[in-house]
Amino acid sequence: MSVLTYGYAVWSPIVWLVVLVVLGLIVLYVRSRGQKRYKKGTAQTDVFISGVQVPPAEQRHVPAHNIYWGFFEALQGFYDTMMRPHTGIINDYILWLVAIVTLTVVVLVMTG
Amino acid sequence: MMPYIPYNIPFVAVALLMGVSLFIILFKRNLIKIIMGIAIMGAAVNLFVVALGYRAGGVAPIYTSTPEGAMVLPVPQALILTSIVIAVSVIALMLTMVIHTYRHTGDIDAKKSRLLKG
Amino acid sequence: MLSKIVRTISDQLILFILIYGLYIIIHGHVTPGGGFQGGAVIASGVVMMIVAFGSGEIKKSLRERHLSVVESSGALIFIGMAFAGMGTLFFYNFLVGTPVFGGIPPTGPNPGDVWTGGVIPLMNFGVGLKVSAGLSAVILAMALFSRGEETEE
Amino acid sequence: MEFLTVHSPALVVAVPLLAAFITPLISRIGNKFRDTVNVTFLSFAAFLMAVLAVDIYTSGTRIYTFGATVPELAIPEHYMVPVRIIFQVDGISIFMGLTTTVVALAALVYSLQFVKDETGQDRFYSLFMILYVGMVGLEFTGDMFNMFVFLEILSIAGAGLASYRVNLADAVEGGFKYIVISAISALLVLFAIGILYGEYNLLSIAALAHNMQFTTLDMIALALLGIAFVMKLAGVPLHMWAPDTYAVAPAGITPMIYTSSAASMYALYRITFTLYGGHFDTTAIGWIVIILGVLSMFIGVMMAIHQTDIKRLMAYHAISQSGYMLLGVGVGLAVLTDPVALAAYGRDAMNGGIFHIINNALYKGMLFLTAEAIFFRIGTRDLNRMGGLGHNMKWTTIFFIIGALAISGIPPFNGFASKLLIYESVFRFNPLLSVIAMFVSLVTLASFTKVFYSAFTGPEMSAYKEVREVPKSMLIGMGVMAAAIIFFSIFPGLVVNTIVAPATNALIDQASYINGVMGAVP
Repeated sequence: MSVLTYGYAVWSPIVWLVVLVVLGLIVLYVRSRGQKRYKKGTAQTDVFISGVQVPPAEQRHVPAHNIYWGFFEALQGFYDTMMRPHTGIINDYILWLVAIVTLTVVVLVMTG
Repeated sequence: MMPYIPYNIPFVAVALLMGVSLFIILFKRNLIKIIMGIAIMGAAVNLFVVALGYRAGGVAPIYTSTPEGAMVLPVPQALILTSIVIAVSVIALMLTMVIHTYRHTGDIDAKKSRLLKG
Repeated sequence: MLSKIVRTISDQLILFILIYGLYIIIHGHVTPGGGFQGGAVIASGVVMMIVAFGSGEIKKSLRERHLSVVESSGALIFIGMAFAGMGTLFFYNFLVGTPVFGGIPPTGPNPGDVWTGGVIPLMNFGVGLKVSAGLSAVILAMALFSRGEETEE
Repeated sequence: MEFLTVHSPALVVAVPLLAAFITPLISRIGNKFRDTVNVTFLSFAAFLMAVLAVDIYTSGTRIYTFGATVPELAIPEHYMVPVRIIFQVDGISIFMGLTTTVVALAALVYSLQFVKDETGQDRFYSLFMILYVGMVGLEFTGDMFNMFVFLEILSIAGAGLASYRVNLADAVEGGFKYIVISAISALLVLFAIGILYGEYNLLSIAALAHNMQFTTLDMIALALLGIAFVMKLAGVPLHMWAPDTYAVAPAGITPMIYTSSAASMYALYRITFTLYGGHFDTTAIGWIVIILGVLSMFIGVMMAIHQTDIKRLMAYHAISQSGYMLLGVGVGLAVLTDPVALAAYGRDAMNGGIFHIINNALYKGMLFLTAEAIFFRIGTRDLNRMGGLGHNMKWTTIFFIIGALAISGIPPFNGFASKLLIYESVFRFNPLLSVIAMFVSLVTLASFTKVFYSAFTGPEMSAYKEVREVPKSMLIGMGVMAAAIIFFSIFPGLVVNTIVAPATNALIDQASYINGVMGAVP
């Protein structure tokens, strides 16, 4: 019931979950063999940024527009091009519709 | 084929109306004018379907006082009646929204009153 | 509010408009017309009253909540007729052949027999109620909107 | 029971319609009573849908002719063609109907608390029911003109609901854009119906498919119909209305409008497979669908990762996921005339695409609900101003994680199962398409990580100290969808064999659809 069979292979979530649980147990076992010197609430767990004064926890949260900053910086040109058609003006939406309908009519009449 | 020319006049009108409505919808930024464009486009489509049902020399499809002769097709007329009813409600809804837009932004220009983009 | 002449004439004319609208609704199954057209005629009468007297005056006598109730009852009549045919099939014309609206409209030149058509006249009546109340409510709401008032809930 | 089975196709549409009409009357008695009645009616419709589904999966396509003496009497005596209004419900129709019903139930339960303090609640519930009727009608109908009518019904109800919160300026704008594009695409559909009617004097889909000549005019009608439905389902480059509308619609309505886009996708498949299938080389239209799908996937996800408005971000993901469905079914369409390729990978690609419709309706719907739960509590959709909400909204966080993992195609969730089918079968068709699909999945995961990080994790913000978990009925609405997602994740084989494979067969097997109506005609 849970096995999905298709042309070339099978996908079984149950087997996948069993494997996941076994792997998790192995990881937990390895972790339990580690050293036990870690103590909560001491200087061991404090944030350390090369001696700079660390801001309080609330200001450390990175707002959404800074996430993946480098990715957007690298793709600046792509996003500039992408933003140009997304004007938010209803007339432009209809212009796209008319253009695509015309294109499709031409393609289908040529090939059909 | 001279005799057939008059029967094509409705279709010429359909093309003209369609062109006018597309011009309005594509190039006029006033929201009320866009609604007018949609109404004209609806009229064009309605005229197209009704004109398809016309039979040369046909009479109105009313059974109670019909003279002899071919009737025009009643089905397209019934369809278009439904389409007109729908068009009424769509246009009423759009006008209400334009009133609200005007209240909120003080403008009914599609470019100046937009808040959502990108 | 327009001049006294317009108001008086509108007052007289509204009766004829209502009767004409009802005529179109009731004869919907034998002549051109029907629920929507008749309802639109009645709503146009309401438009005339709004133009003549102003929406503030009309609002006192024509409540939107009442219109909403009438609209719903019209829709209920329509779908109720459809449900009533369920003995055979949904939308089955179960009245044909019975003494109530039982006949089939005769063809050929004749004045038109209203007592025919099965459930169709009743459905036309439901649609007429719904359209007249619905369109009146839309127009009234828009008239009040453009004066800057909100409609009551 | 026998009575219900016979009449279920009509009752599924009629019962919610009845609820829509009595809502303004019974709301006098009390809001609580009205809510109960609405939930009862929709539950009854869901029960009828289940009865109908069981009947169809055991005994095949159902035909319901309105106003006839027996349901199967599609063609009256002394006639050669069907003239009455027909509901023709086959595998794909009932599949879409089940999807719609699950989403509608969850959305209605969720909305009970959400609209509690708003004005005009009667209209909300009436329009909600009418929207449901429009979708189910579009999925069940057997003739072209009613397809147009139901399309308009769902557009009007959807637009009215999208701008339900008229006190917000952007809500009105989103609703206006939706109604304008809906009106214009519906007029294109009507124009195409006019062309087909003028040519063949027919409206029934089966009869039209039976007589189709594939002339130039037919090709123009196909282009108009296809692109109009692509506009309604928000395929790139006709997608720009979707973020505007999805972002501003109230909670509960966004999943419904998204599902109505899926209904438009059903209409596109119905047109291309059933109406124009058969003896026509569908490679060109198949490639058009594939190209639209790939564009939707790629541009949708690239725009999504850029957004900072949580609902706009999810709306762009909705566009991107629609691309997967178009891609999967488009591959099936492109190889429809090639039996070898169809058996080798076309069927699997279509299974994947169709399975993705229901998966996506579930997890995308649930993600929209979680986004709106956040909006309900903190009053903003701006991701920049969120943070640390996981501290107080634990259930919402859990539901969000389930949805985000499912949409990103992380095993063992159901999104992975359907995407796996698409990847592997599309790879056989054209490896490049499969690589693009996998890349899109990766970016999806990245952008949901962004949402999860900026909204739920992090220290507790001082502004949101008082934020509480959303009310119970909203949690139930999300919970229904989460339960369905987990069920679909654990039993993908059951789902694909029971409901997806019949849907694929129904699309491919055009002859049996035609015979269902035209069987009596020599």
